[in-house]
Amino acid sequence: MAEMTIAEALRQALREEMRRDPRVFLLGEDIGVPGGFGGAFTVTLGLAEEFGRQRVRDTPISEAAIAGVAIGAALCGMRPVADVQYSDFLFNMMDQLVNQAAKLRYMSAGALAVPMVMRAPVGATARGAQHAQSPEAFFTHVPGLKVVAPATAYDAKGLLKAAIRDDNPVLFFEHKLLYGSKGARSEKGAVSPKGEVPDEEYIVPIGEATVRRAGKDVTIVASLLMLYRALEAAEVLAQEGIEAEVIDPRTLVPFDKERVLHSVKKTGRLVIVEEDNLTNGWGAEVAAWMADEAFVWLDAPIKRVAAPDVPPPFAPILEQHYVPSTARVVDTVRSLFGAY
Amino acid sequence: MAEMTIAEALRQALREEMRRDPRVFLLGEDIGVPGGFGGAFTVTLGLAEEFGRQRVRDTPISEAAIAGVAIGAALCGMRPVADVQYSDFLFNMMDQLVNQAAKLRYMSAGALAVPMVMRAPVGATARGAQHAQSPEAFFTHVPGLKVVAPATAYDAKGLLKAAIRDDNPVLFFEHKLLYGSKGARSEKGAVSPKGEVPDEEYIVPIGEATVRRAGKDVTIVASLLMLYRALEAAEVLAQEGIEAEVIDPRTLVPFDKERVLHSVKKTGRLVIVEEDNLTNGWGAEVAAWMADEAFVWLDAPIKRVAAPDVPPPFAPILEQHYVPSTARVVDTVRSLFGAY
Amino acid sequence: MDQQHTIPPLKKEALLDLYRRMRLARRFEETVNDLYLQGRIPSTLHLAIGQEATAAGALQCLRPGDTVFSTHRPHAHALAHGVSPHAMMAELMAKSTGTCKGKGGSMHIGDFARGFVPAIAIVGGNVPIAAGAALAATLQGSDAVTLCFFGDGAANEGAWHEGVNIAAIWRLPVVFVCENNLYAASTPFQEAFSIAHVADRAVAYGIPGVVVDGNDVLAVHAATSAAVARARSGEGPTLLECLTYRLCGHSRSDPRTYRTQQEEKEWQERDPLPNFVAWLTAGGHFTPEALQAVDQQIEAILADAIAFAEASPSPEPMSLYEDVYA
Amino acid sequence: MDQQHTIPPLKKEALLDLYRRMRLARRFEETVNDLYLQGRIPSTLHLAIGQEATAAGALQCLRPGDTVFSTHRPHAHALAHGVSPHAMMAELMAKSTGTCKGKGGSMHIGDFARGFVPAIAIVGGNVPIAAGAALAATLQGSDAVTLCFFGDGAANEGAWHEGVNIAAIWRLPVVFVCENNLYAASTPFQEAFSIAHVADRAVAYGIPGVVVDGNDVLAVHAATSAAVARARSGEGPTLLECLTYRLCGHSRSDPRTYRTQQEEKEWQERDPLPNFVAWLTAGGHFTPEALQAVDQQIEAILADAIAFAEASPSPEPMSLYEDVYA
Ligand SMILES: Cc1ncc(C[n+]2csc(CCOP(=O)(O)OP(=O)(O)O)c2C)c(N)n1
Ligand SMILES: Cc1ncc(C[n+]2csc(CCOP(=O)(O)OP(=O)(O)O)c2C)c(N)n1
Ligand SMILES: [Mg+2]
Ligand SMILES: [Mg+2]
Repeated sequence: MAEMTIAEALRQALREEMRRDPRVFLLGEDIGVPGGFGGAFTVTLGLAEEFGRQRVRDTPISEAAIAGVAIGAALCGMRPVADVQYSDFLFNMMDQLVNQAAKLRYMSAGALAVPMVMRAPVGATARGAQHAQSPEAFFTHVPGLKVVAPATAYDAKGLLKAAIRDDNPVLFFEHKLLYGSKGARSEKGAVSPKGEVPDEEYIVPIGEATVRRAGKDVTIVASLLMLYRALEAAEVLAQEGIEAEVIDPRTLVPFDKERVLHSVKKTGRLVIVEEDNLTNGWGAEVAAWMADEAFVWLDAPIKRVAAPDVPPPFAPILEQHYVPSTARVVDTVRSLFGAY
Repeated sequence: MAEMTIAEALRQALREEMRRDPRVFLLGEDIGVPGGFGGAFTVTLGLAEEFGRQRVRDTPISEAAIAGVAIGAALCGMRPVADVQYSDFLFNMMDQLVNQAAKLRYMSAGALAVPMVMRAPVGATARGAQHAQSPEAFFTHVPGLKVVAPATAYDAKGLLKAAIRDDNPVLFFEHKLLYGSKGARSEKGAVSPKGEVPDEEYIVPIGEATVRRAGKDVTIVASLLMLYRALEAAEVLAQEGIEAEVIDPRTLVPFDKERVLHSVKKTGRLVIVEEDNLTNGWGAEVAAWMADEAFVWLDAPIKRVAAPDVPPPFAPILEQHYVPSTARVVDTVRSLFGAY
Repeated sequence: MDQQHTIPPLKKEALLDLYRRMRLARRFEETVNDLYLQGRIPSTLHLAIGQEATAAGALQCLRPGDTVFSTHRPHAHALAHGVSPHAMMAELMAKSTGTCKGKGGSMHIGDFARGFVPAIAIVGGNVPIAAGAALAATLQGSDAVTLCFFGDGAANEGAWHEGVNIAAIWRLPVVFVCENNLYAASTPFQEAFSIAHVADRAVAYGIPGVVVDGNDVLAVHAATSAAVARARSGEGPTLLECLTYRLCGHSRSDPRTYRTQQEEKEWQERDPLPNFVAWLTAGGHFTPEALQAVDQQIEAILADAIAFAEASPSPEPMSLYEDVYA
Repeated sequence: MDQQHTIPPLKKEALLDLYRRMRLARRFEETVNDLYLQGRIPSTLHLAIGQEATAAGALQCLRPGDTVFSTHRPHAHALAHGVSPHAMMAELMAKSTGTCKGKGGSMHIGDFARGFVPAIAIVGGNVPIAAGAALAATLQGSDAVTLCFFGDGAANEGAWHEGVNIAAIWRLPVVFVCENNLYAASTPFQEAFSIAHVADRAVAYGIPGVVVDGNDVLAVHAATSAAVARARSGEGPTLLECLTYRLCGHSRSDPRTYRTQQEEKEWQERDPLPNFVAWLTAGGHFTPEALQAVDQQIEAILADAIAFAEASPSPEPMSLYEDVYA
């Protein structure tokens, strides 16, 4: 067991998989330049030194090519792990992800496989509208993609290894404020949870949610940074006698509906917390499922806590109102226990 | 009053707006070439002849440039109406739409305005996975964009005029099977509703739903092609004594929640029908809202009828199972009246 | 423009093989066009009638293990590469025995086991993917080459630019073959480019750019051979532009009123098939009878392919749910 | 490369103005860097220290009504174009009096009323938008010109390619100014390009490509003047590459360990500011005192800007909800 940050855990996963499987290689902007950053958030630091720049490939600023090259290499037997500096730039490779990576297997009736991983950092960190989005929901709507979003070092490592071994294209979302990146790349307001990571090899299977805190009164579903807000909220609520069950989905596609359903059958109340804009976030889908499948067990309206429907602002004071706070989660849960 | 197809109504809207306002111009692939198609679905046929090729501009196959040029021209006082041949190619201009068009006003605190329209045909017509998507839901998640989806000739004309006059970027979705395109461009299985269009000028305001059929037992929300499936379903259901209220949202952003809420308060049952993949479609958001705001009025689970979570297939026999059918709508509604 | 390497003259069997590939493509497309007009094929078709010399000339240069990327107009490429006409016919007819079990259709024909990637119909979208396939070969220490077709119109897509550049800087073993048929749908080349040739863009990436008569199958073969040899020996990509013309419409019943009958007539005279037949027979390489024997084989294949396709079952409705995830 | 038009030598006031623009940019950025290190400015900063000659030289060629597009590294451009240092300082400090009322931040600085479009930080994303702005001028019958800055790295984005091509085929009045500072973040130019110059790509679009010493403000001015004149007279776009170097890190506390101290030292000697000062004084155009007077004005402006920004209120939380839709 060693305690480490998420950035370290991700780096370890990459290192172990690259040692294990010669098909695994990395590509992206500024990931392997000697003397460089190791990617925007230090995750790939040191890997070019160990594996060489053939397997840790710096690309031009060409997101469509990053995705396209990953797809092509994956088709032909490699296991690329690509890196997009900020998840906002996924939109520059959207055709490759939505029309190609997700659909080639289907169009070819299974003849093609696209075992690639696209790593993408999400979250608002006072950089304005083009460097702050959490675009998971754009991809949960795309059959053929898997979508992963780990919130702890343990999960980050275990899920990244699972993603690399998966035979499908996986969008792997990481949160800027959870990395624990150090030195020049550290971020103000970072949570940077450190976590225990076993020394022996392990995998966290894609598609399994986990209960981060057990409770009987209300179910809160939250991923990435929002998980920590939800857990804080649960502490506050506990003091008021409300026992929240906090579920971290860890994977958004495939989504572990059963786990949430199981919890809601017990609690009768559901609150979903996500960092991105409310309308048509992935939380909408969770709410829609439960409004169908858990209908008879629901004792209260399903609530969502999310960013309002505005682009991410730059000013920290505005950003604090934009990103859902612990207080908003608390208030929303409370509202389910009064008259409504 | 004249009876016309949606393609004709759209053409008339463009013609009238171009006559009225010299700032309006069109751009896109194959929209004005002499002897050409008038766009993939004949909508712009004849307009280059009237307005010249400066105002009906054929572009290279460069979707990012189509969107970018529209944005830049809009910033500088023009009113571009851009055309993407199939809505699947919106993913090739996704950065321009999501990171630029939608956010420039906000980033600049209102200094910039992007009054542009992006017209995009949706719907599955036996062309396989890259020419069949209905990607409205990708855009309902983007604050700063408006999203319009007319299902009749009257609405197509009135909403396109409203969109052109709107000071915001508008995604304007049209359905391939509703155009009523003729001759070489006609489509098998087309519904091609003709409709009465007034001779005098009118506008259909963005953001107003309309009730296409009144009923007291269940509310069905459906747009574009699915509206016709819903109306057919309502006929069948009426014979069984179930009176469905069918609402055509017409605009997906801003969404006329009040109209749906009003109906659900009366019927206590809600079914949403959309052509795209189920997970995280725009129907998820409608369901999520109602699971929150209409909770106390709901007598049954909220149901959605949508394509399954698979890419669009080519074979017509598979496509028929992919695109929601009238029978699926009927069955789903029925299921709300048994025991559940 | 790069000087073309000299290549050994083609053997007789190779010449006949070129003819066979071209003729098969031509007759297959004429046949499916008829079937389409009779309503026996659904959807739409993008035919490559007139462009067969490029397909055949380029693809004869490859060897097993190489990889081919195609476009929305893939029939001639696929047939020239040896994809089964039976499975193609079945795919066009939306049958479960099709190359994509009816899930792909005309625009996604392929046979990956033969190295022909089921075609990608997003214009330009195949280019960075082809670069990735070429990278895989390099990383695997193989000397396999990737060949990627695209049209003139594709060269204005952003993905095209990104893909060609990354192939160039990494010296990847890929040959980019532009079929410049003077139009992108209805849009004439000169409206979309302010340069004379797509191959002029090679300068932007520091790679060789070559222009050949795409209707001269031997010229295409020679230029592609050189580019393939270059790629295989690790010298990197080539941008090869084949000047050709589609003698048919862009898709289904395109009336082609955006171009003049005069222009069509001029190109009709440059139809690669009769011209190659004339060359083959005039040069005394082959007797007319030898070619007719090929023609007859092809007619038999096509008749058989139709029969096979028509007798094949439609996909099971439940197959809709298969092949989404591994 | 195109021959540069001869332009009349600059008047004395214009020379002083160039100096003022460069000096203001330099001192503004040195100042905000200090403030950043003191924690008085949040987020990150992309400084253009060392690149001021390109900003000043290019932008002095414009006139009112023209439009400028900038990048994630916009401070020097904005200041050289006359955007208020007060409003910029306030924006960096996230105040409601900022150029974007605190909503944009460093990467989106601008003043559209002055023709400086609030900057776009998606690399290459501004290029097609600039083409659109130029198209608007054409359609409006104005002779306004659009100038669009971007870095070397941006020239590998698909949007860049599409935007330059459409400007070329439509002969739009736009000047594309590449600030080639030899790096895209940590990535050296020669790793991302297999050509010597970004301007070599002009050939791909049939437009003039020009390379100048971007640290020589007069050379930049001359080349931009020619390109602007060309655009204004309807002859279409130019791709102008200015060779320069950022003497600072890519963003915030970048240790710059991906480049050698030797290289930095060489470029330090080519720092455009002291070199221009030397030229201005050695040529006898100006006394050192005349320049010092400018420097003093600038220090006063900056002190005032800081005071203004610090005294300004933060945005009202409710302003979060404003400016989404018109
Ligand atoms: C990204 C994208 N944009 C537009 C289209 C629609 N489209 C299909 S074929 C075609 C013309 C392609 O021209 P070219 O590349 O020259 O190939 P050709 O059809 O001439 O073989 C267009 C515009 C598409 N499939 N993909
Ligand atoms: C589409 C996109 N990809 C990546 C980035 C992240 N990024 C910001 S600046 C930068 C380097 C840009 O290099 P260059 O264009 O040469 O400009 P410079 O920073 O040297 O001024 C990168 C990769 C971005 N902002 N946008
Ligand atoms: Mg073409
Ligand atoms: Mg640079």
